Amino acid sequence: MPADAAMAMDERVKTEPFLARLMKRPELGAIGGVILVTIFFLATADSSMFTLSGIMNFLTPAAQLGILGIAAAMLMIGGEFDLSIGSMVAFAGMIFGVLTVNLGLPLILSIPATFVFAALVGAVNGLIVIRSGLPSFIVTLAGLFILRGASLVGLKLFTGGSTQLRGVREAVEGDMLTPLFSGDAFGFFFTWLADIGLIEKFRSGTPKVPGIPVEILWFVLVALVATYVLLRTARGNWIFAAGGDRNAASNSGVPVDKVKIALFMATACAAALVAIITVIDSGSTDARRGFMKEFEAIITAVIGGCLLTGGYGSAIGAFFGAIIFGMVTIGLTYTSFDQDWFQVFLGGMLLIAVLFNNAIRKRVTGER
Amino acid sequence: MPADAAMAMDERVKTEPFLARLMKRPELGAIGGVILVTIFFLATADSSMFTLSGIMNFLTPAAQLGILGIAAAMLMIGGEFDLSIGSMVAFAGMIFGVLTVNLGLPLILSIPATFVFAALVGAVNGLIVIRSGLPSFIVTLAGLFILRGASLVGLKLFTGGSTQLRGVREAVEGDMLTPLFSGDAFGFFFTWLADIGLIEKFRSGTPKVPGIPVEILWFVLVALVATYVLLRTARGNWIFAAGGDRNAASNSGVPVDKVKIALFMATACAAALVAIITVIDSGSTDARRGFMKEFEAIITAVIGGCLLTGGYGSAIGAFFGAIIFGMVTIGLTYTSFDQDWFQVFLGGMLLIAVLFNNAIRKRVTGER
Amino acid sequence: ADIIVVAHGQANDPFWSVVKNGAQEAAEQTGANVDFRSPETFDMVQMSQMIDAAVNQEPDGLVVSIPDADALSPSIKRAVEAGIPVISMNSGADVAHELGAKLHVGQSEYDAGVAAGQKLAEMGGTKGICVNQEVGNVSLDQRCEGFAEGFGGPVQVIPTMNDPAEVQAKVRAALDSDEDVDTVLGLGASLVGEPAVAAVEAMGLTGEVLVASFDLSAGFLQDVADGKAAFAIDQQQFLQGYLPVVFLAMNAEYGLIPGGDVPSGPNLVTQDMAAQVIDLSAQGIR
Amino acid sequence: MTADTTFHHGDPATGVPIVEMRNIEKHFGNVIALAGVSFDIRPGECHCLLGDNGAGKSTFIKTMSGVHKPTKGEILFEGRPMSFASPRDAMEAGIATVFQDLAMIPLMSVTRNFFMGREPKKGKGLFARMDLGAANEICVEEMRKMGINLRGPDQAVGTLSGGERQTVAIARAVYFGAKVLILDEPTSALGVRQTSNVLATIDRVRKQGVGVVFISHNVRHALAVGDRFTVLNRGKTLGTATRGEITPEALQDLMAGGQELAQLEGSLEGTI
Amino acid sequence: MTADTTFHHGDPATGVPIVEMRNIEKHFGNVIALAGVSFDIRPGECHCLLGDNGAGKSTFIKTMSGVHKPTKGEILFEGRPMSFASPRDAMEAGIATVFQDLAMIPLMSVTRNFFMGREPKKGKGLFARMDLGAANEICVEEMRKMGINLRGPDQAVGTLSGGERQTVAIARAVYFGAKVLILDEPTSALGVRQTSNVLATIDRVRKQGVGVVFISHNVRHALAVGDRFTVLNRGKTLGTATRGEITPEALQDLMAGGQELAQLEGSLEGTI
Ligand SMILES: Nc1ncnc2c1ncn2[C@@H]1O[C@H](COP(=O)(O)OP(=O)(O)OP(=O)(O)O)[C@@H](O)[C@H]1O
Ligand SMILES: Nc1ncnc2c1ncn2[C@@H]1O[C@H](COP(=O)(O)OP(=O)(O)OP(=O)(O)O)[C@@H](O)[C@H]1O
Ligand SMILES: [Mg+2]
Ligand SMILES: [Mg+2]
Repeated sequence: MPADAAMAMDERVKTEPFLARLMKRPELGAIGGVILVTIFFLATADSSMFTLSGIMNFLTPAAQLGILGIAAAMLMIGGEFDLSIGSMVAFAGMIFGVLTVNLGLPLILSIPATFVFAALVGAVNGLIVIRSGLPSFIVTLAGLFILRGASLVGLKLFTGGSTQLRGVREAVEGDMLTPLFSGDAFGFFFTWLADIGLIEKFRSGTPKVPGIPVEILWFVLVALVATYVLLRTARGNWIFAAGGDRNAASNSGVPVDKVKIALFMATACAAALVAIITVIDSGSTDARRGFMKEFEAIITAVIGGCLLTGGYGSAIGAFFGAIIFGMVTIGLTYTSFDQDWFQVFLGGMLLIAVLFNNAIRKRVTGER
Repeated sequence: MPADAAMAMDERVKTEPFLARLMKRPELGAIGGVILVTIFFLATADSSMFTLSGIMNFLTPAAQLGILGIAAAMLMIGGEFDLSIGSMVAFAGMIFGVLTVNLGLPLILSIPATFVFAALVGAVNGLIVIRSGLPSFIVTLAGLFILRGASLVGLKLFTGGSTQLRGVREAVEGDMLTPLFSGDAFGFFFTWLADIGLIEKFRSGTPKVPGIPVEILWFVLVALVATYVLLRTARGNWIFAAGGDRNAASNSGVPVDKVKIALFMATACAAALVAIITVIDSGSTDARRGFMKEFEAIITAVIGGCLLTGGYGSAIGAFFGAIIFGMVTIGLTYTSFDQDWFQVFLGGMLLIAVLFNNAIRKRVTGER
Repeated sequence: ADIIVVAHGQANDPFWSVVKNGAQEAAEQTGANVDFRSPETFDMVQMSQMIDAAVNQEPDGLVVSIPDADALSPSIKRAVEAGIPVISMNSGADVAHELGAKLHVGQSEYDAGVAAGQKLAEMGGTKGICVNQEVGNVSLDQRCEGFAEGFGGPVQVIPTMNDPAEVQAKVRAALDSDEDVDTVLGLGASLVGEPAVAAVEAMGLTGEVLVASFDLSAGFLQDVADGKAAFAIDQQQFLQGYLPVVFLAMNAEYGLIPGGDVPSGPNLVTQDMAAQVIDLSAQGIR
Repeated sequence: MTADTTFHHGDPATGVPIVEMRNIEKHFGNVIALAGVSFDIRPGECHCLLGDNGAGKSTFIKTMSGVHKPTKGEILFEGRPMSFASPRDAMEAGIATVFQDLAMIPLMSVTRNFFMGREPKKGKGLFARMDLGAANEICVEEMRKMGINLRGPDQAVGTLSGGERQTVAIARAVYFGAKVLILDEPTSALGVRQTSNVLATIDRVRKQGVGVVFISHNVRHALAVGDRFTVLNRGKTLGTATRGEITPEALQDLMAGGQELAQLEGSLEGTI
Repeated sequence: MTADTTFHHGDPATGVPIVEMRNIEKHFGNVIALAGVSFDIRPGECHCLLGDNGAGKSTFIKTMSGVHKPTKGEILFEGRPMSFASPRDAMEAGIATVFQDLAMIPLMSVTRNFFMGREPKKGKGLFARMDLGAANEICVEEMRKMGINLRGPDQAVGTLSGGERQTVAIARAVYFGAKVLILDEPTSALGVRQTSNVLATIDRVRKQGVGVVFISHNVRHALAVGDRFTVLNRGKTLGTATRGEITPEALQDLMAGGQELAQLEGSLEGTI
């Protein structure tokens, strides 16, 4: 590109090492965190943590959290919060459970219906935020309580008094779509790998890892799509603009309101996706599902380099943020530290991980 | 003032009704919310809610939350968050409990020591935030986990295995300072009121309300001091400036770093105050004290009109925010609604209260 | 022997810290290496992942609580498939054997609720409230359901958040607004039981309103001993931590294992016994 | 002071006004920013909007470009009554604006700011994506035309100098400009070279039949390119003058709000 | 173009420089904003800092006022080496600055912005509080001196017009100014009347012995008040000229970065 050639000759620009250029991307700090945490656990944890099955094991919660975290990151880049996603997981799980178990709908109907419900709730959140001009924090906080309460009331209503709805696994058994949302993918491949002795087996002879849990595939897919949208499409540009400066964006012709409402809908749908995956996986749903997940999602996004004030961040960063969070929470169970110290460690590791990647970034890019 | 006189003659200014001028203050919206919630409960709740004892009853939790909320509001105006205050309540409670029970110190020593501990932790939070340039959200989140975990470990250590440390009430009995932090104030006055029949008595003859719970007095005191500092002192100006635009404030000569560190210390001390009051009141402390209080405090501040982005808000707003929150959480119990709906109701009332005061403010001040 | 315990309650929950103390005491006595783990909130999805993580380490024995059989069964089955002996404790008596657990140590939350309800009705209670500090936590919800069943009279569930001042205010509010309420059942002694007693006391209703609570705390036991509270429902959860570890250690060393379930409760601690257990409770054993 | 510049000024434009604003009022709460201002802009003319600080110029052009809704008054676009719901509507109708605060996002790159809201696309349907390569090239090229050599199109706007930033906003508006180009103090932060480029650009687009609304505090700049001059004062219009009808001195007096320039007049006249 | 204005220019100031900057370099990551600039300011003189957009003027004065730490180079304050840790330090040493981005908080009132960091107090010890009454009065009065009639001192700065906002920043710096007053394009958004007020103010404080650093793109403004002229270009200094040594035309050429003004020269000369 001629433009680049001209730049290269500018005497006001020092040549910049490749590494420094890389570290300027918000997500790369998070990779540093992943490396640090990995080194820590390699040194302290049971060796089974980094076997294939161990890795799948900590990636599974990371994946569920990550799907929410990436959605939260996009919304945060767009300048808003959604505190209702945790409750949305419970609510969408309840809707999905009732549709499949009580109404006996097949997945091909119940899944789209769940997404529609979720998207509607997201749109309502967005509309209230836009119309009232209130901060999304307070509006979706109301959503947090309302949806959580509604899940409780709904579950009690549909189960005749229990806060737990069971029997989803039986209801979806044999459904064409089930393998898309539950279980492990590429099972045949892993069986074959186990047969030729490349991966470990249990004493009983089944491979220790029966396949890649589908949520991990969803997680990767969501991260890729989100990154593509953010960095390569016009909508992505609008998201950054809407979060960076609402007025400036709107004055430059960005349809800020539409962008924000779409983001709220996407976030709610991400929660619904996690709800569907976990409900099919566990075969049940209860009123506490997704509890506190809204905060974990925000944490994930922030570890991944998003600014709480909006306009800056990345989906890939949230991807790695979720892996850090998943590794730390599950990883401690592989170590011999006393569970009482769990929270001290979790906090300490989070702090060290973010301080570390922050320090690295500053050093490499030469910022003050 | 001559300046005002000149203003009044400017033809570019419409005369502004007194009400409109009032409603421009961020806290006055929150008063609207209080009125709305009061009207709602007057219509739906048992009449005992608004007897003197009923009012004291919902003001007590509101007061404890409010002390935290006002501190959180000041910090938020200064542009930062502290997610560790909930855990700080548990941690400070543990420190205080150990000092009074295990070491047997009198309150005159143990209370200042607890505050010093808390302020130190606050200063560390602040220093890390300032030095690293990381968002306070993520730094104090680590604090949330670390302090919560440390409280558990500490309690188990000092009690020999239990998560509850008791015996505080016995330890502080008779201490000169106890009445400042526990029990009811102006007891003689209320007894006299009861004797002349102005307030209700129990069948046993003691007045139904033995006095004003001291936490309510602390609550009012904290609100007054915070409001004075924010609106009438130079430090208050600095707080608004630091939160409004860090760079601009620093370029104008505001010592932004010092202001922020002082705010973190003040917030931690507010948590310690709540810890001391509740520990003496209940006579014990446990590892779950203050759970989720950081979020309730932030909610309180936001209901009270603080902006999450900093630089705007008021302490009086948080004061009323805490009262709204306290009334709504306790109030439902006085109504005949099904308690399963509690969270739906809580969320709905919060939303309606903020929408309402927002609408009023816009209408009165003529904003678009 | 390496034994891993995965429970659904948190390490800082007074009830579960006693379970953990039991497991640790057993570890010391048998020389086994015990790891006690639990998710940060009542989270069945995360709990199943923690069981998976435990299975990956192929311990010599696994102890789990089963508040949601549907959610946890694949993980537990995977453990059994992997040849790890599993003992369930606290909750899940009904499904333990079906899932392949060797045995169950504990008490059904529901049954304990029924027992408490019957006792309170017997003591003259007619209209009750069940104060639940964690609505949606299935094992706590079951306590209230059992209470309603055993009590017979009308029962209202009062949901609260995790704060003693709020619990106290809510109990007061409930008693204030409905004078017929004469029974309060709390689902946790320190978080609900103690503030409930304080509320009743502040209203001058001590003796007129029955207060009982699940689990023990030194403060609440003192109230029981002083006659301000009716009784505490004790599951002897120390045993739920202690026994499975001992059993699994024996199993690992000698291949020994008891032939049947061990009911650890319910055990109602009333005024006459309360004083004796206060000290044990303060040490985290009861 | 020389008022006659060497720009060619055509005959006064006589066509139908592209935008006509009638008796616009705008109140913010109890503040009256505009108290009835009328104004129109015809194709091919440069209409200067002048006035003291706080006279209401920015508020006025913001109502023209869809940012504010007028409290009272009428807007005609090509003869038809029109009410823009958002700046995007105004843009689509063909009004490009450089706002005084520039409307840029400091954290985003120069290119992304340049094309914000009107990204060049490649690919179709689901695969339509931003053509970043082309965007970068256009952006660097347009900036060069204005006299700024960017270090790189991916530099964040927040790290640009004041003048560089202003140039991005102008280049953007000119690049996308359609029927009306509104410039709110576009040269305030610009250097000598960049200013002359901007004035030349105004001249060029006017010749192409675009109507230009030009706000400035610099009498020389206004006289260099303006065909008509409307002066605002304290939210009201003091009237419109056509080029040649008014002396620079009279214009400067009007711009200062009619108040005498006090004792300074003598010492500074001709230097502002 | 008339270069000789009627301001009185004293003899070239000869005292010890208040601030002397030697070979200042400043890098931002891989961007070299300043590549060795030397500069000094003496009591009672107005030293103009000129240069093209992006030349590094703002970066330079920011290192002078404690916002940036220089990557290399030395700062002497009244002859002693000095390193300001923060703008507050520089302020306390007696350097008052009007930044190009004004350093104001949009959500705060005019008065609170005016006194930000240096609030007037009344009462003592624990009861020391802001004297809001006095503050409001001073603020309105200082603004009036600059030619702005505020509607009210409690209006939020974010709702002021561009020029009103700039005037607040200037009035503030002048009010608190001590030994050195740095003005980064102070008149860019100002009206005719306000500009002449600011230039007169510069003249007034200079006569009081204050050293003034004045950045401008307007040759006329610079020549009207400047005693010495330093021109920056692409992060380097092109040299310093004393008043009278240099013709306005040469200065204008230097300011444009030495590049020829192309074909525009002819058409615009004298109008910028
Ligand atoms: N949102 C608002 N709220 C209240 N007052 C406002 C608002 N916006 C503008 N004003 C007031 O309206 C008046 C006109 O402002 P405007 O920005 O239009 O002036 P201007 O003519 O562009 O001045 P300048 O030349 O300084 O840019 C100002 O006095 C300003 O204080
Ligand atoms: N924080 C920063 N990071 C990277 N580059 C920067 C930063 N600050 C300034 N620059 C670059 O340094 C150069 C000099 O900027 P500066 O603001 O000092 O210019 P200036 O002379 O004040 O120009 P103007 O007259 O337009 O205000 C510019 O090219 C700018 O892009
Ligand atoms: Mg303007
Ligand atoms: Mg500059």
